[in-house]
Amino acid sequence: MIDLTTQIGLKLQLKNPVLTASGTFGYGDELADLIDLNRFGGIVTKSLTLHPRAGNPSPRITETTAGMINSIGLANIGVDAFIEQKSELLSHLPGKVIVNIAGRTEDEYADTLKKLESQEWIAGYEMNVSCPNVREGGIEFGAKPEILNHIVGRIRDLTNRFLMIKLSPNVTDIRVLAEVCQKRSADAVSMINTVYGAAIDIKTRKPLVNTVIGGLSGPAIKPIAVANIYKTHRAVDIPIVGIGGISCGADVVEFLLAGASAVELGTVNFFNLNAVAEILEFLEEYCVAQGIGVVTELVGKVKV
Amino acid sequence: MIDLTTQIGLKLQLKNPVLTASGTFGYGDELADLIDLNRFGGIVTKSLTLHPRAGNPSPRITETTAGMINSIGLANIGVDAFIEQKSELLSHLPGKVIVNIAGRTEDEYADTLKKLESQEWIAGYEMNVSCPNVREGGIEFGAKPEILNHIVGRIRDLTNRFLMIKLSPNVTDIRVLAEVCQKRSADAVSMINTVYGAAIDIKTRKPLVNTVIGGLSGPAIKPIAVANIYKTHRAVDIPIVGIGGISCGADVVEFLLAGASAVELGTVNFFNLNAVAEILEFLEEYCVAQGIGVVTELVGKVKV
Amino acid sequence: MRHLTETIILENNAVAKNIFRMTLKCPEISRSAQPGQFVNIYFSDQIHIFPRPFSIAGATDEILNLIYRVVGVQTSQMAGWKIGQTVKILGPLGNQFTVDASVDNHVLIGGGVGVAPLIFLADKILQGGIEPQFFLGVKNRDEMPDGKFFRQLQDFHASSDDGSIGFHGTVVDNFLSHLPGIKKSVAIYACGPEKMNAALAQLAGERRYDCQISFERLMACGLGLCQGCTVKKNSTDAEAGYLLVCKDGPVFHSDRVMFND
Amino acid sequence: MRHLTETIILENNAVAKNIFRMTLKCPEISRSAQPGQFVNIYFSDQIHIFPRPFSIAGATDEILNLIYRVVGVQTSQMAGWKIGQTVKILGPLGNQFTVDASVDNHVLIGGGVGVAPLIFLADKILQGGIEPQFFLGVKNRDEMPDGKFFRQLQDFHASSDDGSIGFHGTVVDNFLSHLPGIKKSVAIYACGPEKMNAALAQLAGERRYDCQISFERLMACGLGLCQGCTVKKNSTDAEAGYLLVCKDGPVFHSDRVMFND
Ligand SMILES: Cc1cc2nc3c(=O)[nH]c(=O)nc-3n(C[C@H](O)[C@H](O)[C@H](O)COP(=O)(O)OP(=O)(O)OC[C@H]3O[C@@H](n4cnc5c(N)ncnc54)[C@H](O)[C@@H]3O)c2cc1C
Ligand SMILES: Cc1cc2nc3c(=O)[nH]c(=O)nc-3n(C[C@H](O)[C@H](O)[C@H](O)COP(=O)(O)OP(=O)(O)OC[C@H]3O[C@@H](n4cnc5c(N)ncnc54)[C@H](O)[C@@H]3O)c2cc1C
Ligand SMILES: Cc1cc2nc3c(=O)[nH]c(=O)nc-3n(C[C@H](O)[C@H](O)[C@H](O)COP(=O)(O)O)c2cc1C
Ligand SMILES: Cc1cc2nc3c(=O)[nH]c(=O)nc-3n(C[C@H](O)[C@H](O)[C@H](O)COP(=O)(O)O)c2cc1C
Ligand code: FES
Ligand code: FES
Repeated sequence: MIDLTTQIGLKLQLKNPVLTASGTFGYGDELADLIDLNRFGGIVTKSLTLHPRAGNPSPRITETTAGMINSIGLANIGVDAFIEQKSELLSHLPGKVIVNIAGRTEDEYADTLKKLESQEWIAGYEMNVSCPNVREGGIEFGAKPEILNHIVGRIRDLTNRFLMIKLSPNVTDIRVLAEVCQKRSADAVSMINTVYGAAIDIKTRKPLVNTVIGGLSGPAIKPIAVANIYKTHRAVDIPIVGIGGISCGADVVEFLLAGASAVELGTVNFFNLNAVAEILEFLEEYCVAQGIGVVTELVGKVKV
Repeated sequence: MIDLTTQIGLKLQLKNPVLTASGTFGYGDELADLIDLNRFGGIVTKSLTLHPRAGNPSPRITETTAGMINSIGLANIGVDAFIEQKSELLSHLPGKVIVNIAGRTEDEYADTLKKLESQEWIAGYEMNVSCPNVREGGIEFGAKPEILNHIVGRIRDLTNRFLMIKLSPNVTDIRVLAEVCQKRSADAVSMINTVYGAAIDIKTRKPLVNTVIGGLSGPAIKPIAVANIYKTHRAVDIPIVGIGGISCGADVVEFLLAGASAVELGTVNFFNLNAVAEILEFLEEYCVAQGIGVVTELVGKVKV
Repeated sequence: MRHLTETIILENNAVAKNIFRMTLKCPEISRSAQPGQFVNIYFSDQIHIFPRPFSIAGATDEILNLIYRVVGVQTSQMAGWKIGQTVKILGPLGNQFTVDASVDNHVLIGGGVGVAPLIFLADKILQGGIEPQFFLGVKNRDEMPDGKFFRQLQDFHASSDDGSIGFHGTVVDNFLSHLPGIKKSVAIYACGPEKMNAALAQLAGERRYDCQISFERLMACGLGLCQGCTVKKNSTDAEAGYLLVCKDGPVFHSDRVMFND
Repeated sequence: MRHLTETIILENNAVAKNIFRMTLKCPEISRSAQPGQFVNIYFSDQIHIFPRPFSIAGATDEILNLIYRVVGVQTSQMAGWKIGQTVKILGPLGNQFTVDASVDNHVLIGGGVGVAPLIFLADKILQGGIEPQFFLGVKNRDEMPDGKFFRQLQDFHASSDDGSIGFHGTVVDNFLSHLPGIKKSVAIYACGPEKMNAALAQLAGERRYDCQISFERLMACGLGLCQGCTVKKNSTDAEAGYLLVCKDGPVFHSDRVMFND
């Protein structure tokens, strides 16, 4: 038996390094009848905001070569409804639940977090400062070091729980932003959020997502994720949770070798509901074949 | 008959909007026996530097999902050998020849350009300030507005020919850099160069390109190119030459609608030598079907 | 109860020009399937990553029928699938048509391949001892599915845009032309192109018919995970919000949603 | 003259475990092909975009032979291709082995599927009235191609890593064991795994044999466009530069290049 236990910083221990990615798994309750949620090391919820958000008009998604573009616009039920409706199921999962928060203003992030602090079952937070398809908030908090510095500091002061900042690849140097998170005592960074992408229907000449530019995800962006993780792993000491284009166990190993301590599964949830089971099986086999007893031994072990 | 003539700024007229992308078509002479070079509106050469460059060690390329990563490191024969060996063939092409230049220092760009100025058959230059896989030079000139401002100004003063600056998508806001090019009287910008990407062999744990991080190209990055072109087209008045992931005629139309005045074919040259012929045929058919007589009517005509 | 299973193809034949019927052996899904619900078909294809949704066109004990039109990459692939091959499918997904037995006239209105869920619904209504009225509009004769699908229907009315089969005109016009003969209460069940749906919704609004429409949207997941398949709620409130076609639908009462949002 | 053409498969059979021979009708390429040259096979696949290079294992008038091992996605696909199917190929590409008739002993040394170009070369040498010496090493008996390929060779020596067929040991050891019997001048023509190539290069260096080795590199274009398929020039100069396997090679004299760069 391979030990898949994964420690992310001091505050978060997972039974395995595979989490769900925000916005691709609902609030974690959507598939309870179809797949065994307990397989996941943890569930990351859809981004929550202080008030419910309707999100963007149609069309919100389009398929691209080996990927998709989305422009959901952070549609969500709001933090109150989340606590009211989802606590029951989520608090009983053996895996950890990470709540992803977003907001239009710093205050909104703070107020959302304060409400969540009342819920003991929440293992930690992922702060989305990198959503590419909302007018206000979204990536504007995550692209400028000064702004990021301020908001992370403020949120850090409000909670002792695990706090992870989700970064965007749509910047000149993601390391600078990861360093800010480290300096402000974030427990981890997660990366990457979606990449700016657009597609146009040549028959109608209309953009295929309502905001023209949306977020590209799926297998197509995997090399971009690996590059960002590798770079950041050499620049900061806090752990990295890797996201972007993972579709199988080999991809997860690649992310760990590049420097991720754990991973999140996003778009793959749409096209392969068995992904988590297949990935865990592959991890076991790979570790056995490579003579490794503890999966964390792989982290950052690319040979350069 | 559809009119495919394309004017890029004041100084460059092409018989059609399809060029080759630098580094994916040799110096233009490699395929003279296999495909009719005259089909292209123009040929953009491999990046030339003042002195020959050996380039990076193996491995230099790897295949990724719907794309590839390269880390060639600007291997090239140098500007003198280029003039000596390639003038004969290239000066006789009916399509225009754009020479792509690169360098480690501003002086190197300038000196390379000065040598090329002696060659009357050269229609213009593409300045590569966005190569992701060289230590010095490369993207460092293209990521910071101040630095770009200086080098474009300097090169602009050295030539009256068509001058186009090739920009990187690996920046927080490509528009800022395009605006600099416009201010410095560049005739056009071309985008995108490759996207930072990495891949690791999970068996050997070695990176699949020598520099670990290389440049991602091919169909996978097409939505990233379209997003950058769309954004930039709304921000500047100088024309944009679109590059990134084009594999067929429909892709070219998508680029034109997003705001590109012409396009360059890159990675597709590796897997479909008939691409240019197929694209020109598609453009004709599309224009006929849409009742358009002049291809330039499509530029920027996405309906938002 | 939803199931993700590997099913076996029992039949896969053209039933009209570019329209195929696929019969699958899949008891897990067929036994609980209801008219209006759909299934996801999964492909082993990393280029086109979304599963494709198809309405259930019939479910009898172990067997599930789909009727699909070849429109793009995956449906072209499907048309080439052979008997005995396995297919990965998930279902039944989404909500269903609800039939109020106290209504006098049950009118099923289909446009093109929108006929699929209505064939299943007609079966169910017939089983309940009620004779539905069925209007089907197609572009032309070539696109009219094999008559055997409608054999049990007493009250079947075809139309075509070019008049090559049945009534010459849209399916809505055909329905309108029959309206004078239709007495008492009417419930409409429809599935077809957006334009047809919008026209029916307006008609139903004016005449206060109960009208249920099955929607289509591009879907990434079909499961309520991605929030991609929205239809706008009908409301004067600009911030009204959206419903998900895959989860809240695909069947909506026409007065609850907006058309051409 | 290089040609890009659609060819037709005449045969495509297993000749050993996981090793297949494909016979293509393609006069444009076969008529000018020389031993050492290769062809690109193109796939209609947007996921794995590179064409795949294969040595020409034989060319007679209209017919081209390839011998390939199934190692990954595209070769697995190829193994399933049927007679009569068309294949898009480009060739002949690259340089060739050069045979100096004044040399006394022509020694062909192949490792595994590296046998492919050497079979073609052996044909040519035989045609020139010279009897080559042929050493072929495989992992085990299962991977030894059908004996018919070597029937015309008088001087054929098999070896296997596990001793299940022929000499027990590497192909280089097998060659070494024959060296005492080999008199006068020697020219080596080799194709196999990097390790074998490196060992031969060293041997050839020590004994001053002329040694030509066919290289493999991952290729994006096969045409000298991408500069991806480099092998380092053998030089004390650190900045020595690279050669392209697809254009300057695939055949290099062993003293001109570095191994394990
Ligand atoms: C709930 C639901 C039930 C459906 N039931 C049926 C059915 O019973 N029979 C049937 O033939 N079709 C049905 N469809 C539509 C079917 O899903 C699409 O035709 C199919 O996904 C197209 O796949 P493709 O790869 O062949 O086409 P693509 O190559 O992906 O696209 C071809 C064209 O079809 C459009 N398209 C693609 N996917 C969808 C989609 N999900 N909804 C609407 N348009 C789409 C594209 O925009 C494009 O214009 C249903 C759709 C939904 C949402
Ligand atoms: C000039 C030349 C001639 C060749 N001749 C033959 C031949 O006659 N018979 C034969 O069986 N093979 C030959 N090869 C190797 C052949 O090209 C690869 O085995 C093939 O491309 C693998 O494709 P795949 O999609 O099945 O494997 P993939 O799924 O792409 O990869 C499987 C494994 O093969 C390796 N590989 C992939 N492509 C190459 C490559 N171009 N060179 C080396 N390793 C590669 C990968 O790194 C990976 O480890 C030749 C290669 C070159 C460069
Ligand atoms: C439909 C969709 C919705 C998403 N919503 C969110 C979100 O609400 N919050 C967030 O932080 N990331 C969101 N993301 C980004 C993903 O969590 C993930 O970072 C990204 O998709 C890259 O991973 P992938 O390629 O595995 O999907 C969303 C992605 C998709 C595809
Ligand atoms: C192998 C390779 C070599 C390249 N070399 C250069 C180069 O020398 N100079 C340059 O400006 N761009 C270079 N590029 C970038 C391409 O010109 C192009 O911008 C990029 O590949 C995106 O387009 P594509 O997806 O169509 O390939 C290179 C790309 C590849 C794949
Ligand atoms: S298709 Fe994903 S929520 Fe409906
Ligand atoms: S494979 Fe492209 S240069 Fe050799």
